[in-house]
Amino acid sequence: MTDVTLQDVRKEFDGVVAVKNIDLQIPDGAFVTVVGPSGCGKSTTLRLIAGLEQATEGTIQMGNQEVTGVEPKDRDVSMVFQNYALYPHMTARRNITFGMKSAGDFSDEEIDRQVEEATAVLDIDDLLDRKPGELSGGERQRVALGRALVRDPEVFLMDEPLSNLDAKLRIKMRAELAKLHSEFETTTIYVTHDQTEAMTLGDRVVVMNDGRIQQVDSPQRLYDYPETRFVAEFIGDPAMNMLSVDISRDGTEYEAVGPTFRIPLPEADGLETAAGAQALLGIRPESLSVADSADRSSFPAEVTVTEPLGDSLLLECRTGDQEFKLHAEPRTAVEPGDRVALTVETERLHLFDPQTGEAIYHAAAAQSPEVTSTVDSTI
Amino acid sequence: MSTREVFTDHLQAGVLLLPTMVVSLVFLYYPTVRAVGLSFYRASLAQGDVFVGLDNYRRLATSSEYLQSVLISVLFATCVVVGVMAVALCVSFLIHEITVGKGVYLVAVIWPYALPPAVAGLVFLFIAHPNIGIFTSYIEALGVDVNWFSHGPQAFVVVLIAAVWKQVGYNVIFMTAALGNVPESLTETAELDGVSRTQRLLRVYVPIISPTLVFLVIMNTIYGFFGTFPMVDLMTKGGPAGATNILIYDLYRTAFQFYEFGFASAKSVVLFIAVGLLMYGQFRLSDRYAYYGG
Amino acid sequence: MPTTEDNMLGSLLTALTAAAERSRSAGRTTSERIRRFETEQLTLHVLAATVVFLIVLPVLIAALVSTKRAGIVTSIGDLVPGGHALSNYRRALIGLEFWRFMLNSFVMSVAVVVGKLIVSLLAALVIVYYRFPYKNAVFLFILFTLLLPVPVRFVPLYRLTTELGMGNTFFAITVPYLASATTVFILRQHFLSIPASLVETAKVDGVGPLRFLWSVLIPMSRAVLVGVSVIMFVYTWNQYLWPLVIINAESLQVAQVGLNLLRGQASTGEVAWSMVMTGSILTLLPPLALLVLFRRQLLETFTIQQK
Amino acid sequence: MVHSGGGYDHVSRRSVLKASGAALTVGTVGLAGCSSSSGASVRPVNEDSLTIWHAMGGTNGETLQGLVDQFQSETGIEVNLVFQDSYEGVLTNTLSALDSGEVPDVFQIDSLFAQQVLDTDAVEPVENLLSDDYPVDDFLSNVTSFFTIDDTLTSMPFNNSNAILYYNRSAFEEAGLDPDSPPTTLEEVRSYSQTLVDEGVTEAGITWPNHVWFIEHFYSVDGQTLLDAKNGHAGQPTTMQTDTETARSLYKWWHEMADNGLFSNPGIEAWGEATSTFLTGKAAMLMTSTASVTGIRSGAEENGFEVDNAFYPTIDGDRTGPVIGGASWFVPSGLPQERQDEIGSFLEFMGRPESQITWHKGTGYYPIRQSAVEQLENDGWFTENPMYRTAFDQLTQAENTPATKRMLIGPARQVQTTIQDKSVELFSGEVGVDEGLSELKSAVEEELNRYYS
Repeated sequence: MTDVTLQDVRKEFDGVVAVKNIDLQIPDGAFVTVVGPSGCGKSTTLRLIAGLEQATEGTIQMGNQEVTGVEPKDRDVSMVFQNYALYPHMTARRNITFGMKSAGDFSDEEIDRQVEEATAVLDIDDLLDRKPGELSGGERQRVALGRALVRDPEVFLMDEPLSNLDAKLRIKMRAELAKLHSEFETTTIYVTHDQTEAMTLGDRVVVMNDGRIQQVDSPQRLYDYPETRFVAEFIGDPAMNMLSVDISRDGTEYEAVGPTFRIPLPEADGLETAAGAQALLGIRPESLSVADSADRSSFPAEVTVTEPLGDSLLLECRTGDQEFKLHAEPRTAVEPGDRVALTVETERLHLFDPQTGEAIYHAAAAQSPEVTSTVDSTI
Repeated sequence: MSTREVFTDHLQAGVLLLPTMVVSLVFLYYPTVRAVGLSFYRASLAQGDVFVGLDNYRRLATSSEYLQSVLISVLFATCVVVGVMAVALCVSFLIHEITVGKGVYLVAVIWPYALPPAVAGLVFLFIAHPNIGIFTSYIEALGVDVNWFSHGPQAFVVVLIAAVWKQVGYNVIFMTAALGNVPESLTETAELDGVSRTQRLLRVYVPIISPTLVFLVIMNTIYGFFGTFPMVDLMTKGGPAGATNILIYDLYRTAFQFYEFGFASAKSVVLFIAVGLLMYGQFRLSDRYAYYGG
Repeated sequence: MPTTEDNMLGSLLTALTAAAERSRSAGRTTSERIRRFETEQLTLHVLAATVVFLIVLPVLIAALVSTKRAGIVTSIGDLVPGGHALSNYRRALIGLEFWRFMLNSFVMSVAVVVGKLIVSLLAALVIVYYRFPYKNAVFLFILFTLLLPVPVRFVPLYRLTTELGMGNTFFAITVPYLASATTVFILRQHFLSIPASLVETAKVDGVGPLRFLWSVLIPMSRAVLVGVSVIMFVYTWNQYLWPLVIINAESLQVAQVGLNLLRGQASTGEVAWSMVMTGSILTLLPPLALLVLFRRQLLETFTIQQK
Repeated sequence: MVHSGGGYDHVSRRSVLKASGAALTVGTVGLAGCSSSSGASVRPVNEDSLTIWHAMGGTNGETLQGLVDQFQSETGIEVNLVFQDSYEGVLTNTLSALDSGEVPDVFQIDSLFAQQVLDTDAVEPVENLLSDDYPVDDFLSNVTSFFTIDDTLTSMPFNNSNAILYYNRSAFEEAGLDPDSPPTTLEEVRSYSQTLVDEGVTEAGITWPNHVWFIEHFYSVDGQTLLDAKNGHAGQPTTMQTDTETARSLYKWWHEMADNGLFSNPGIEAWGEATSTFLTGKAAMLMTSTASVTGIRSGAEENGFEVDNAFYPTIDGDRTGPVIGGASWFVPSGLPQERQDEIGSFLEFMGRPESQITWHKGTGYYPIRQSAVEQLENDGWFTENPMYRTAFDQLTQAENTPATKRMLIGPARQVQTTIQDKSVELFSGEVGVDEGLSELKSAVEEELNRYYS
């Protein structure tokens, strides 16, 4: 177990910048998930940590040691791949032991002991003599995990390890991975494009886009205090609604003014600077609801599409030329074309700079956002 | 962003590449360069080399015999390519259309791929022999005077048949594979539309498998130019009257019958340039077709 | 080869089922369609059988002649098999020492196959799994040799080999063949189809390149390696021009050229067509056997080559 | 170049003509400039045994091996007999060996290629290797005259033959022809052939391989040289004698024979095919080497007909004599004296009457020693084997003129190929006789000119 620190790390491939000078500190024993759309640089970052790629600039440290130019095998990391990366011609047992034996750092007894331990945990003792072709997807994933586990590495690196599994199995494995981590407490860096996976697994979630780290935070803070428009829209499904508004000030009263609505903004940091300018108003779908009657914070909208989801009714609405989604109570009697009044939970509003996309205001300003690019090990 | 290029030790890479590089340099590149050098000499065995400048090339340019050889080669290679591919396409389509026992037919048809060209030449020399050939008397009964030891066009045709016979199997291998990859839905659509078998082959399959066909045109051209040497050597020795004197045989004769190494080198150089241009042209062609085939 | 047989049975079964299914589906419409389908198939089978017959015929004749004494067949009636098969093959192999040519060809082919495999595997390993400067140039350097087949360079190659004192030696008919752009290319294509994560796992686990080659790549490339080996064997076995010019000692001569020697001492007028056909059949057998035994791997490999 | 014992006095014709006085120097310089490996030193392929390259396949090879075995057991000198496919094979290998300096001790060169080997200036006249008392005058002069250049025996004749007419007696009888009076002229060959074909006895009248040797025979039998400068024996030839009655008659006849289906063409240099055509009864007459007597006799027996032979047909009745064919033993120069002595004893052994008799009986090639011939006569060999008698008579009855010495030229292979290729065009009628002959003439001139320029 060790901590991992990336300082000003940059990676270019033939002039294309994949990772743009990122800083990241991962504390000992943490489970950090890295999430972002494909091509955002998350896999490259993982591979830089593994040593499969060499950074163009910057340094990587593990523990107190700088590992920037060090061979992967000397970094004491294990990696689990999306497609399991099992050798098809070897039995599960040989797959698990092949790397260890090649490295030559382990005695045979040690290997046997480790295999026994790991396979017991993963419940794959019965599968050891089968080849990957005779295993199901989940079983293969377990064998791949077993291979990573037996080496008892300082850091686990996982590159979308669950993506090839079907939805149900994915949820099951997710829980098992969480359990495994709580058991072994090995520093784990987990790359995924699936925000749910990122949120459910990570102590800390790193959101990346376009080669940059957008935000590093605990899952809930990431949801509640997105620092950029990108994070706000990336985390949460359906995505946060963005409405173009003008911020008007009347004494200490602030309002977000759209063509058809005026929404009061509770006092919090950032409002003062935003006043008088244009902004993007971020409202999560669950912060909107169909009002019984119009009041000061409600505004009219036209329903364009209704999608009954069972536990809620997803409405797509339009006001003026702006569209947005919201979750209504299930069994609400609305039809496309109906006009409704919507109320806003004003405590959950966000404002973003329309140019830079940076957050300028969170209505719920109880806690100040943490410092970017660090993960506090004390939760 | 995954990569296979995980090993970075340049020295190791160099050492591992060394055998290929050394053999390529010594036995492939160096002789080619040497051929160019030698082509400016009058060179033979055991008689000393004399620098003669462009004499050999001048001789090439003015030799009607060489010109004939060029024409014969081009004609021969063209006939080989067309003949082989036409036959192979029919055979492959036939096998493709058969539902039961495909595998057996396939093996029974592709085996000449393994047939040594020298054997093909000797066997054909024997069965098509103008005097003792098994079919000679039957063909002559039809009024054709089988006389290909004296008659140029006949010799050309006989060697051509032998060459086609040997090469069809190789083509069938690729064509059946390509036909097998044509989506079943296309066949079914064509059948529902009432397209006839022949139309289906020409209008549906041929365009789809055209990348394979282009590849085969390249391979067959090379075969037509070089691979048929043993047949020519064993059946006609380039004759009669140069009717089968393809470039490679002409080159062999210049070098190892007449020991005119300098002149032969000039012929090699011309051949090398021709092969280069041909390959270049055909790669361009296949590039164009690559889009078509997807 | 139980696997091959299984496979043949397998494909036969698949074909049968497919046919049955087709006729069932046809039956749903009209029985007339079944009949038409069956007649069509019958016609196709007759055609295919004819094609096979025509393609096999020349070698069939050769095989028949190899069982006869004088070996002159001037009409179809002469094609009755003779009773001299055993004595002909014995005379060719032992009496005329054709076994020696066969052995030379065999040793040459095996040496070239093994040498080429090693050389090409190393080169393909580097080209796919190493990162180093001028890599594309190196690959082009190898690919460019496709433009330099033996026929365009055998004249200077002859001079070079004799100058090296290697004319008329085993060296001359093996080493110049060892670099093979085709083999490197096929192996490269195959390696590229193996998931990158395998080598990445190996790298992270500290598995070295040679161990990766030996324990992972080679076992995973078995079919392709068998396929290219067959291709290389057939190619080498069938070589004619180069051995013809570089080898003149009978003791080193290969089967392709040796065949001509079976025609006898021509100027003394010995006619030995049955010997020539016997030799032809003998020369055909090894590559043919490989083709039949390993056709599955061969076909698989050819599909890679074409890309 | 190390010349042993100062006995080296042969200088090639080319050298003489190029630099009359300093011929040896020219030769040496020429070789030294040849290639890096040559000229340094000459060493045998194998230090421990004599290496002999030859082109005798089949039963002839076995007979040769028998002789060599005998030589080994008599002298204790190890001999490594290496068969090299064909005369062309031996030639290629020899030239390349002389180039590299690693040489066989003895090599068998087709008489056609003799000059090409001499032109390397790297061979030792065998006369220098034979002991002084070796009875050189016992050789048949008709044979040795070809191999003697500037009064020096350059190579040791060994397997020599000429071409002769074989005919199918049974077919002759069936066609109503007298088997005891075979055709002697082209005209007779034609009329016999016509009868044979008309009677439906055979498909064609006559066959022979398209090899320059037969053209050489037609010329020499008619007393003509093929090339000027006495077929190359008196300097560098410059042209082919095509503007002659001999040439015109020959090709006119040949074309008519082919045109009327009387001549069966077995192909270029197709010795085996020609014999096979004859033995299978496709043609009733065959022209081929006298060395084929044994094979043809047994072949005829197998195919159930009676065979006989007769002199090579003349163009018009006048007969000078055949040219000799076959090969001789050459020896590289520059080998150590001890080695040369061993080679000398090998050559002497091969030339002695007993060996010659064994060789003749085993193969059909001429015995080249007068005493061997006498021995055979006394044993009644020729009476028992009249076909050998005919072959031998054809040789001994020949006049010894420039015409009966076959051509001796450097570009022999080129000229040979040119003549053979052009002959096909001529007899198949692709080109008219006069036109074809003049094309042939200029093509040969071009080859000669290029080589000697």
